Amino acid sequence: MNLSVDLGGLQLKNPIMPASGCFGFGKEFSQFYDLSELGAVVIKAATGEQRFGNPTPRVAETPSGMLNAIGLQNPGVDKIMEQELPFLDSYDTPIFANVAGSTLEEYVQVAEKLSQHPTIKALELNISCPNVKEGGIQFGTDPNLAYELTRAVKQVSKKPLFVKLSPNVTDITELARAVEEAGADGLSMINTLTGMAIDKQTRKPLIANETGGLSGPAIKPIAIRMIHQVREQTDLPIIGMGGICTADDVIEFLLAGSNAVAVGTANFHNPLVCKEIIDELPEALKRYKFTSLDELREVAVS
Amino acid sequence: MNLSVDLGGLQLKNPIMPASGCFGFGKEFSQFYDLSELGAVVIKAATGEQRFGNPTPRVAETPSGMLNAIGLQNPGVDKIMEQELPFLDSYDTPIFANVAGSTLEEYVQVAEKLSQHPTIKALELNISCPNVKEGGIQFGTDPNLAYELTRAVKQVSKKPLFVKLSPNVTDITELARAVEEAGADGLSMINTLTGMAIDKQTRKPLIANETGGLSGPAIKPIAIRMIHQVREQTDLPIIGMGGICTADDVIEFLLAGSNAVAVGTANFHNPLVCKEIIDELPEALKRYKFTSLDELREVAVS
Amino acid sequence: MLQQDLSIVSNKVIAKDTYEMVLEGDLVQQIKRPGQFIHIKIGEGFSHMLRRPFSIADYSLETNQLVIIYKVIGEGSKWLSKQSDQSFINVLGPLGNGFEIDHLANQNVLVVGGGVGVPPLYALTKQLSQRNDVKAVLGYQSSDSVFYEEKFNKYANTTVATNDGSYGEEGFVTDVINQMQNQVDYYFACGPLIMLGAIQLQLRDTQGLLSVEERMGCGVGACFACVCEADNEKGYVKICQDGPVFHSNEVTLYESIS
Amino acid sequence: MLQQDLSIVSNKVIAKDTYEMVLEGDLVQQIKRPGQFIHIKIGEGFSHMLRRPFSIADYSLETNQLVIIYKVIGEGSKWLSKQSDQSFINVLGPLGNGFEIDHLANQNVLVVGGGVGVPPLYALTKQLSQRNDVKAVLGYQSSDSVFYEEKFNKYANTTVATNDGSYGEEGFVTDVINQMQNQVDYYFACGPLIMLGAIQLQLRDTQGLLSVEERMGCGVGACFACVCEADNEKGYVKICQDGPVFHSNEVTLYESIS
Ligand SMILES: Cc1cc2nc3c(=O)[nH]c(=O)nc-3n(C[C@H](O)[C@H](O)[C@H](O)COP(=O)(O)OP(=O)(O)OC[C@H]3O[C@@H](n4cnc5c(N)ncnc54)[C@H](O)[C@@H]3O)c2cc1C
Ligand SMILES: Cc1cc2nc3c(=O)[nH]c(=O)nc-3n(C[C@H](O)[C@H](O)[C@H](O)COP(=O)(O)OP(=O)(O)OC[C@H]3O[C@@H](n4cnc5c(N)ncnc54)[C@H](O)[C@@H]3O)c2cc1C
Ligand SMILES: Cc1cc2nc3c(=O)[nH]c(=O)nc-3n(C[C@H](O)[C@H](O)[C@H](O)COP(=O)(O)O)c2cc1C
Ligand SMILES: Cc1cc2nc3c(=O)[nH]c(=O)nc-3n(C[C@H](O)[C@H](O)[C@H](O)COP(=O)(O)O)c2cc1C
Ligand code: FES
Ligand code: FES
Repeated sequence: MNLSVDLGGLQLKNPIMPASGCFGFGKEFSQFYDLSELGAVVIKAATGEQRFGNPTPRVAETPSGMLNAIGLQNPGVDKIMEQELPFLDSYDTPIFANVAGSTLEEYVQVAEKLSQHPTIKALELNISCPNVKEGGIQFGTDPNLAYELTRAVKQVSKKPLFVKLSPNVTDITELARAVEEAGADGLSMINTLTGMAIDKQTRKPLIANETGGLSGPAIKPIAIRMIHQVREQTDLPIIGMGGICTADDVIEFLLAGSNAVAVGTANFHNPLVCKEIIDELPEALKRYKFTSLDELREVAVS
Repeated sequence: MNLSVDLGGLQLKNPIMPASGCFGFGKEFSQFYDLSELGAVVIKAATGEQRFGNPTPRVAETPSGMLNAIGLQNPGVDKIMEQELPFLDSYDTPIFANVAGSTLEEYVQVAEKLSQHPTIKALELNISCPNVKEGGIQFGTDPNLAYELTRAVKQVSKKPLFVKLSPNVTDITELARAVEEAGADGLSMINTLTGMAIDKQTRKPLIANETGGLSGPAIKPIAIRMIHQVREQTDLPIIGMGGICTADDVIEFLLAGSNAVAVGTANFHNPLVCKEIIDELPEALKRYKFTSLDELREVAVS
Repeated sequence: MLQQDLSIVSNKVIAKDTYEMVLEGDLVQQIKRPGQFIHIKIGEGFSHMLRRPFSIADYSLETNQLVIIYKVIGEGSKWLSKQSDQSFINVLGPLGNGFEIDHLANQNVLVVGGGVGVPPLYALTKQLSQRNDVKAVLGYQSSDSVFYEEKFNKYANTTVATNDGSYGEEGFVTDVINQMQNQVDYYFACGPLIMLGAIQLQLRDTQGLLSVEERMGCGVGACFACVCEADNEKGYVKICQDGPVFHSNEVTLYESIS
Repeated sequence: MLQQDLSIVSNKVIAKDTYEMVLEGDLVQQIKRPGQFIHIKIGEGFSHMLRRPFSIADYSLETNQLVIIYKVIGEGSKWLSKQSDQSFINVLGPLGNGFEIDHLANQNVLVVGGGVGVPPLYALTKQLSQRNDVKAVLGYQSSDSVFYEEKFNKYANTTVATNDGSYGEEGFVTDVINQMQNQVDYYFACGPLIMLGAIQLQLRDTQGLLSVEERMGCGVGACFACVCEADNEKGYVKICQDGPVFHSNEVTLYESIS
């Protein structure tokens, strides 16, 4: 079965990609399978300068999910381009860069640099990271800020721009509309929900940063709802994510209105999950009587 | 161990009560244990007139949680007072009434009637039901509407008023502050998060209403975070809820800043859960080296 | 109504994707009549918050055992199918009211079941046959999904139909009923909503009892998940508490399926 | 590095809340040295999204087996303790670099373990003892939590300390080290952060290798969950990938615990 999809002008072999922050820069997972099998790879967030992130512990398990507060640790955009991208260049799959920052200027600077790099085929604008003090989530919860940031980034980049939306909002369609008006070429949704867990032994939050982002199957119903809501308002391509673990989950996300999907937390559960989902997708589609991905997209819930 | 708590002037035997909508009017669960063992009972939402609720299916399981879209089905406030409250009156535990409506007027009318009934010891104002077309969640996501509604209800009721907050908002502290200023005597949090699940076989939402409210352990980290955030801003008593299944969970909610807790979805998993938690709480407190509930509240994460 | 760990006496495949599980425990003593059901806790811990309802297919107060027959559909029934003998599962039940049959004697009774709607009709047929003349029409997908035909045959004149004609009559149970000559005084049906609606319409001049399914929360009448519109004072019934068996003129199913 | 279902050869209590599990499978062939660890999938389905890291306590390329020793702490280790022989668990490993010991010969070596920090030191001690003189100091809560003393005794001059003095010396491993006369050329330590920090400080003039714990996500170096500040070019190390064993002057633990 032909699994290829057109995602905002990019041609992907299949609709499956690892989600930003859950796959590093690909090197570790390349020990498990050939990254060329992936529809795309979204690399870890890049900021203007090197960041050391939050104190540890940074992760905690929760029922059918996990909290993380990595805090955008990364070597900075220049070192990423120098040290990480050459490795990825050897694979036959489009690389999406995830762009983060504390100020509009930093976002713009990072986006400009990455968009000029030949290995990078698209940008994902991370306006929804709940785990840093500045930037991140503010841009993702205020439609005006989101609009301005998206516009500013569009002005310095010709590569397709996916804006990654935060679920920590009263009305996600408002944000989706704002970034669409600002020129976004697509949407990524959802980022994590802000959560917290308390260690009863120490009587302190389990995550040193106190709060962290909730991901995994626990948030899947929220992701499906939000994607469906946004799909009713826009034709922009959507990369859906939030708790995907199986080919069945992928079908559910496509039915909700996603054009492609990203798999995050499940990579920790099973490092082979993306490859296994790609291998199983044709069977799963047949099980639900779909003869093609196109046919599925036509019946997507609306 | 003395488990009694003072909740906004009401004296409870212990901090455990079933959550509204998950315990009906108590009759069914009274077949499993003596309701007098409970700290309190929160009954199902009452509206001005009888409501038939949403089409079925109304519930669906999700990872470590469930969706529901009952749609406030209830016989109406008059019939509830006539047919349901007399039964509860025979138990030695305070009864909280959950007040719902489509309009400010309806809320006020229901609250006024219930607050005059001798069996009702406190009101829980449900401004956060995501499963009805009108009212409910609008009042819960707009601080101005929440303020006005709370004020209006306070004017007709002398019983302690707990306002039940919706987690489907960008900043829950804003709502908490609004209802506190309007005179709320306490807060209940959290209601369900709006979610959706799609049946891959029928290609339609599993819940006939399309979206439903997500509850259960899946949302616990979000509840804990929100209670903690709100606790930092107010001294109002908080009834914490969202995924509580065990005495350990109760301790986590108390550490986050709750004064008492409500148990919802877990009643479906184990109809004896409230009683079992009450029985196990002293042991659990000792395991974490608490000699009393007061001591726990003093170290609550702040 | 109890919540109790019942021990698994046996758990075996009896047709395609279909299992028969025998459970033992004191809860069995509370079963009043055929058509009641049990609500089973799934998995370890709290990853599955909703129990799964299954009809009591057979029971014996002497042996303290009950039987359920279930089809593997999704996560819950898959988990059930992997539980081994001698282990325990947590059961809430017996729930619901089941089939009232005390008033029936010397009648021509028709029992109609479709797929996993067949199980509750087995204990029913056994009991009905003591005082009535029972005909059973059982519908299945195809030959490999047929189960309990011989068991029914002991107590009732049984016709099996399969959708694809690979066994017994070809077609739906309604086709078989269409061709029946005898007069039916009373009928009982359990199966998919669409089948129940069709039979309710087909036999609208006959009295009958229908066992209805709906997704459930509490299973005990507290959550209002499982309501169904009804011709009564309240305007609705709760399937778990007031049912799952209803009189054919109490609930109108063929409307809700059109 | 592989993801593989290993079969459980045995799983038994060896001290209070402490189990020894023997696993068998081809993944064992990839183990390079003591101190590496495996990352174990917990539960059925997707209710537990994070694996649990456990040190390889012993291994044999001949028998294709490895041993882990684990304490029941929370949901994951509790689940592990309930798994029975002949069943399988999903393992990701071997992970990390373990203890480099090829350069050590004819040295006075000290091995210090606390509680569930003891396991990785067992295979280490076995290997070290082939060419060095090994002293082991093992600290436990109290007498009922002591395990593997005799096994260590075969390869090292072993002192056991318990916090409450109910067995061996009373006090912490640092108290025992304080009283030691012999000169130590090189040391190895694994245990709670607070113990490692204390030893790092106490033996700051001696070279050593520390095995460090941190909550983990991926276990393979991709998620940056398990970083620790370090004196190197990057300013940090990833415990899962660069460790879990570090040179004592690479990571500064006693600062992070004060
Ligand atoms: C009163 C009653 C009696 C039943 N008796 C039997 C029986 O004897 N044999 C049998 O095989 N099946 C019976 N069913 C249907 C059975 O409950 C479902 O097949 C089963 O719950 C599916 O669970 P699952 O986890 O495998 O499927 P999933 O699809 O994973 O289940 C997810 C959720 O949907 C619910 N659900 C799915 N299908 C149904 C359904 N058809 N009816 C109600 N809830 C559903 C589940 O209970 C669960 O909450 C009965 C249902 C009811 C209401
Ligand atoms: C490299 C390494 C080697 C280890 N070797 C051993 C060993 O040989 N024997 C042993 O008993 N324990 C060992 N541990 C600790 C062991 O991983 C934890 O005790 C275990 O994960 C607890 O899981 P749980 O589900 O029982 O506890 P829970 O508290 O329910 O676990 C919840 C989450 O916290 C994490 N977590 C809890 N405690 C720790 C901890 N101390 N370190 C890291 N993560 C933790 C879990 O992995 C899980 O993600 C090791 C840890 C690391 C990092
Ligand atoms: C450990 C971890 C790190 C993450 N880092 C990033 C990041 O750097 N940038 C980003 O946009 N999203 C990041 N995310 C969010 C994921 O990309 C994804 O949106 C979210 O986890 C939901 O998908 P999942 O449930 O499949 O994990 C991170 C998530 C996790 C769990
Ligand atoms: C089936 C169902 C019905 C509910 N009905 C109501 C209701 O009538 N009024 C209300 O305020 N909350 C209602 N709730 C929300 C619960 O009271 C509670 O806030 C929420 O479920 C989170 O707690 P839990 O995770 O313990 O279930 C309902 C929840 C469920 C699952
Ligand atoms: S399932 Fe709760 S009322 Fe029927
Ligand atoms: S656990 Fe992911 S980098 Fe170490």
